[in-house]
Amino acid sequence: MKKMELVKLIDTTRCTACRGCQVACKQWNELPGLKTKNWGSYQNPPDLQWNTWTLIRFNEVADKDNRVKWLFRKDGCMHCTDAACVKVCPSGALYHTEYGTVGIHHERCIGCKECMAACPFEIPKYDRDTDKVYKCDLCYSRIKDDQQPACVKSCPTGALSIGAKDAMIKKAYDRVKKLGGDANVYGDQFVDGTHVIYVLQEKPEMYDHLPKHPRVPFSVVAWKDFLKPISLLAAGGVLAGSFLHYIIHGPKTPDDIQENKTQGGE
Amino acid sequence: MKKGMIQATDAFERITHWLLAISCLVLCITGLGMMFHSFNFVGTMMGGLKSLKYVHNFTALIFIVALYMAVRMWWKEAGVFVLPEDLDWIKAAGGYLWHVDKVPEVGKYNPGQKAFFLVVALCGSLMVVTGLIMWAPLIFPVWLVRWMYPLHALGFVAIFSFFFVHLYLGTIGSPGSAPAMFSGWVTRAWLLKQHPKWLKEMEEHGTLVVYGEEKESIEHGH
Amino acid sequence: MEITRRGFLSLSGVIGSGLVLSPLGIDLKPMMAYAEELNKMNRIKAAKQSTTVCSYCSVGCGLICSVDKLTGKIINMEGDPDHPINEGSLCAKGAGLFDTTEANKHRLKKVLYRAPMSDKWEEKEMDWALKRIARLVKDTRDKGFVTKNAKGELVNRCENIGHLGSSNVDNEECWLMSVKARALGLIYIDHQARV
Amino acid sequence: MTNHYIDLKNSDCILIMGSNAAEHHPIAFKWILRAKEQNGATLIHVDPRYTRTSARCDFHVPLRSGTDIAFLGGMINYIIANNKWFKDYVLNYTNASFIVGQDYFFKDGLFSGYDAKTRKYDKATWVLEKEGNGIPKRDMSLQNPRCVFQMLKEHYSRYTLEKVSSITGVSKEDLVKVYAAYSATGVPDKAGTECYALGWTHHTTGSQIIRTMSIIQLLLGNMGIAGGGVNALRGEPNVQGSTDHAILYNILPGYLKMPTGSLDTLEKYLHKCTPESKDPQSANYYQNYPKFFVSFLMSMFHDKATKENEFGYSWLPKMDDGAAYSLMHLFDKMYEGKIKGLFAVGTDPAVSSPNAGKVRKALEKLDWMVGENIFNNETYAFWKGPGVDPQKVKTEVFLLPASASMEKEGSQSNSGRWVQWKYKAAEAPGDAIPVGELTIKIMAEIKALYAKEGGVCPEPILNLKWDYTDYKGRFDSLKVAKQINGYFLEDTVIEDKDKKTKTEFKKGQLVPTFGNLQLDGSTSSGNWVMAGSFTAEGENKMAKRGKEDSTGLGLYPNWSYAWPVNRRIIYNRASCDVNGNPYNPKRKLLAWVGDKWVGDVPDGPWPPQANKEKGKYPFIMKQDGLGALFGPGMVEGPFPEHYEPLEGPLAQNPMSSQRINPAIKIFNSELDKVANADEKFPYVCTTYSCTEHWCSGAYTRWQMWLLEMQPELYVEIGEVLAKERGIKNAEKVKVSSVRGEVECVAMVTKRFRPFTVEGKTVHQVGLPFNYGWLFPEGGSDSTNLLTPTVGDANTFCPEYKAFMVNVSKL
Repeated sequence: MKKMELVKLIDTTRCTACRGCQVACKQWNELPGLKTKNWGSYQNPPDLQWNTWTLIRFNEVADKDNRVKWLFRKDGCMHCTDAACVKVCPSGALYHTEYGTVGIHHERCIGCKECMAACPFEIPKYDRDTDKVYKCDLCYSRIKDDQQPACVKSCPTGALSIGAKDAMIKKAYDRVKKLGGDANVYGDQFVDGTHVIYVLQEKPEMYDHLPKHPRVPFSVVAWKDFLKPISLLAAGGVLAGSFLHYIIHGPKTPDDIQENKTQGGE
Repeated sequence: MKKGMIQATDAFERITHWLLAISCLVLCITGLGMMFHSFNFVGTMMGGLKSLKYVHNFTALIFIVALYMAVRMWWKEAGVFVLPEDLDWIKAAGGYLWHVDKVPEVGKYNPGQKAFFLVVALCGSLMVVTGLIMWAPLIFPVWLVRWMYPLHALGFVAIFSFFFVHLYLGTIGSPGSAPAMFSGWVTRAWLLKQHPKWLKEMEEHGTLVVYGEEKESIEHGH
Repeated sequence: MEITRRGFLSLSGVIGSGLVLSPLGIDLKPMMAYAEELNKMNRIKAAKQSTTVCSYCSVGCGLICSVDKLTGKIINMEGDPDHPINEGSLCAKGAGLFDTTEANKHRLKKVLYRAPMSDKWEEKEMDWALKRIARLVKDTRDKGFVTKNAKGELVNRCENIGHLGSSNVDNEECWLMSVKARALGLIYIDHQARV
Repeated sequence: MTNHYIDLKNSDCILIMGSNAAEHHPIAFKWILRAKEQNGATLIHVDPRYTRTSARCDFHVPLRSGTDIAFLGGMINYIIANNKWFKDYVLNYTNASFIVGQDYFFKDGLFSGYDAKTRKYDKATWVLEKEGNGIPKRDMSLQNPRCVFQMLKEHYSRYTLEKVSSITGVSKEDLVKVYAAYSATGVPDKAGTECYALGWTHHTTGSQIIRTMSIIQLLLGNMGIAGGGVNALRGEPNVQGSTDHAILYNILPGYLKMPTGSLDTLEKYLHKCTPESKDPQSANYYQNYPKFFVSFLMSMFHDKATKENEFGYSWLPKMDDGAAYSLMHLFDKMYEGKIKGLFAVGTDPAVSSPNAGKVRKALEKLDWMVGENIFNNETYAFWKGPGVDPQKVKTEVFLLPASASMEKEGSQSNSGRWVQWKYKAAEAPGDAIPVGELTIKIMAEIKALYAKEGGVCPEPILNLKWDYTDYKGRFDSLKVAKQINGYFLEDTVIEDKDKKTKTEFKKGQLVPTFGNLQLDGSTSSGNWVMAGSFTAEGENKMAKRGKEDSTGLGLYPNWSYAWPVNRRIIYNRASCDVNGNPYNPKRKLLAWVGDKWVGDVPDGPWPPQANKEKGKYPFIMKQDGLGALFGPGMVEGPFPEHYEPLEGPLAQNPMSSQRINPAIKIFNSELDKVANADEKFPYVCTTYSCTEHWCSGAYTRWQMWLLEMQPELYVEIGEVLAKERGIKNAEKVKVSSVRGEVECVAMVTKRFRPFTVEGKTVHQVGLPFNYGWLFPEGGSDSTNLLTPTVGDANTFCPEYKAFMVNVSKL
């Protein structure tokens, strides 16, 4: 049954980096906190981890007037429509849900880490102990029950919201229009549209770890869309060729044994 | 065993061959199980795709050893083309595809076999390198890792194709060949047909081992 | 319940593989369905819900606790969407309030006692501790009680016992402590209102 | 808070100063941002450091720690000089027109009546003149040079832009930007509000900073209105309640004053504490003080309290006149070896108290300590702390396991005075029981001992009413809540002469409002401000969950209970003009319609003050009924004045020759060292919490989700200073003050920048105070090893926010 496509909007201009979402995600998904150290930043863990599916990134930048700006960005799975991870996943652990989001059947994951290399946003993270890869599934168990994802529910300031795709994209563009300046919408223009979109306060290149032009890697396209069918063709060709050879040309059978004997007797 | 059979391979060669062959086959099958969702059932038979992954990865270790043994053993014999006779053979396609009055005489390995060996050696190495990187992708840069997957697949396509041709020609496509890798003993007739030059060489060097005859010459050969 | 991955994976772990090669043709569907049936959402739906108020800052956000009816343990806490102040939202500390429940392995569960000059805690029974505390309070108070101050004014106070805390207990508890301290005659009374 | 959290959305300009609202009250910030979105409100953050709050405000203005009064004094000057004040409001609702007594003066940083020896003021001259009939003298033209308005104007005319800029390190342009934006709310249809927190209270001048802001709010007509007020965003879940219930040395529950030695009889005490006003238009609600006090004594001693024994007044402990017994005094005495026993309930002073090194030494001198908590902390485990040899510490320590918040039933009061009931979700683990139950059981054991053995002054202990358990012997919070609300102890008839009604109450019924409390011991109330939290029939209003919002202002009158009498915005009658018409018709908090008030629960039923006969002034808790621009309540003067912090970068106060607050207590133990303008400690330091931790971190450091985000102590250093000191980001550094040192991680940031103060460059650094040695390992120790033992002169809130340090590479 095809359900409504959902989009989560992250409005960075409303985010206070309280990190309620980061903890709510762990609380709901029962992910542990791990030992970290202060590495000179509020951002911790320093990157997404198998136990951290959503992370607030902190960026200190100075504008042209040398005024400081502190940018906050909630990082996590973008839930691409043309999702490289789903493309490459050998086991079908990563899949598109009926909401257009990218779900993950952890029990099916074999820990091959292929999705990690494929993802243009470097989202999936591997855990050695369970030999599996983890990432946000946009709280599939919650949205299925008409509940907001844990992060969206926890967000105090309305920086996170979720709803029907068209409505959310419109909301994002309306907001950007109101904000003016460098504000922009990020996410709907590539990989056939992500199911997580941003309203960014600044140009994308001002944010750490945010690709300016994300796309499914060429290697993935080359393999999955090109090499895979070719390989089938090649395999089929070889089989067919061999068969044809057998029936047309026939096997290469040794000549009469007597002849050999003569030779052997030399 | 019939008297007069000729020893084509020794036990070490056969073990190496089969180690390589079986590991390669297992890798192909398990690889397929991961490459195509429609082949995922292969994993189910092994208790889940994860087991399949482990089978694939650890079979690869056997494959690496076998490949190393094979390359070391066969490189001199099968890894070097001898001109011009090999070229002649290739021009005639070894008599496999169209009628050739006189197929150029070949030694222990014909250029087809040499080509197959080279494909196995090179693609095998490619598979080993790409596979190992895929096994531990987190210690390599992402751009590199990303290309390992298509290369691994490409290598698979090549090996798979040659593997099948090899299988065909080693069995029904060329009757009498199979025993060379099972018992190691072949008929003189097969040898004359397939590898006349080698036969001659062995006879000249006195390294020919014939079932039921004295084997004195073997020692000399070494 | 301890917050570990084990808890998280204990259901899917049944299905997970490992190296054990199983016989041909396991049908995974029934087990998947089992895991699905017991997902957190369904456990919460079957749980008893009660409201509480966050125990960090003074905004007073509402939360809903879900309590497993069989074990009596809290299995989930999240914002109360009906609450007019937080409207279901929570900050990092509030969202993590679940980690102050029994799920946190650092919670104190037994009376700990440290004897004079000792270098370690010992576990004690509550009744013993309460009796011992009462004895110490009485002896100290009787020794340090000041009926009249230097000016000769009647002050009826106990100057050698202090009472600190707390702004993190309920009103009813605050009142009891406040009244208890006054009945004992304490004057060194303070709590986090200043700090 | 005079207002409440949701009400922040009704503001047109929000000044966040002394608070980091986005980090410490993230849900409050929800409503702050809503003001911006709904009303186009301007959000201003004035703070020494750029924080997550600054990131979301329209502008951030950094100022040097400890210079808030200078900054705000400049705003008062700006408002008056530029005629931005709200005349109708100032004239009618403040004491601007009152005449200041002839003997009052201010000179070179000192007010009249100062005694340098005791560091105290005699307030005798800080008075307002009265007519012969006892009614205050007024000059409604505000021209009299001795009227409050003119005195105020004169006092703050010294706070020129140049002066303020030089003291605070804020550029003149930035000062004007803030002053102009904020004073634009001095019109009837605009509301400006201020949010503060520990950033203001943690100064030796903390109370006066708040008063300066109150003066601004009165001048702009922002008190008592929706979207206005001076709002303390308090830091603990029930710090409002714990203050209401007076776990403090200086008050009794309901802000009743703690008796002192000189007030040896109940009569003397009540006379001293009950204010009097001759002005018929002043409600002077505290004239009812005696009823509240006697009802409190009745709740303590019940039938043991009689008229004959002054309701047990003599059993209450008395303070010495003029003495204080705060946390700092307690540890000072403990360090002297005079305190033998300590109850430390849900608190961690070994981390959270100023000059923690002294606190830890003091703890070693205890005979015993009783801790009650849900987690262990550095105070309970002080005997095995860094540098302590357990074999030399005699202290007997009991650590009793307590129930967490969701494991017990009871109420909690938020900063907006909403008293919310919460339910018990699960049993506490192991032997843990609620703090209330521990309190009941310990006291019951003590009572039993005194009953059996007798002892010194046993009466208050034996006579204390103490039956707050249920039939299973467990803590019954409802029983306590009802006792706090209060009962009729006899059959009573309440007569309302205005309405000509008579209501009968039976003995044992709950008191439905504090208006019903009696002087003769016929009612009890554990805390008069909470009288009315139940109906007479026993309905618990604190548990109400109604979502009606008839005003549309987010008052939610049917959600929980707000003291007093469910009033959501205090002094709300000031939101209307003297005829009872709302100043801002768009935000109708209250209106006089016909013969009654409609909207929020008004501050009393009386008509608006234009009705000279029955009308009353809006500030009913004030003796004179009006907002106090001239306020003799504070110990250091009726007008706030800028003084430097105890430890600062300047050798002199640019405003006067009084460098520090003349009225603060100076502690003199050998561990109370001070290093002002000392080149060995050249950097201004401030301390604070972080979003991810709470207070001393004694709860949050045990929680891996939170610890993972902020795992260890750090010091924030600006890039300029870091370069000067050769410190790289994430390097380990040592921060030291004259009192102690801590090791931590350097966080080199663009968010800290040097100030130019009195012509010289002053660097400021900052550290969170959420860490201690016990857990996590390697998380470093308490920042309070650095801070001085000194506090606000009125409240003894320690000065955590401004002191001097050095930072060096390890």
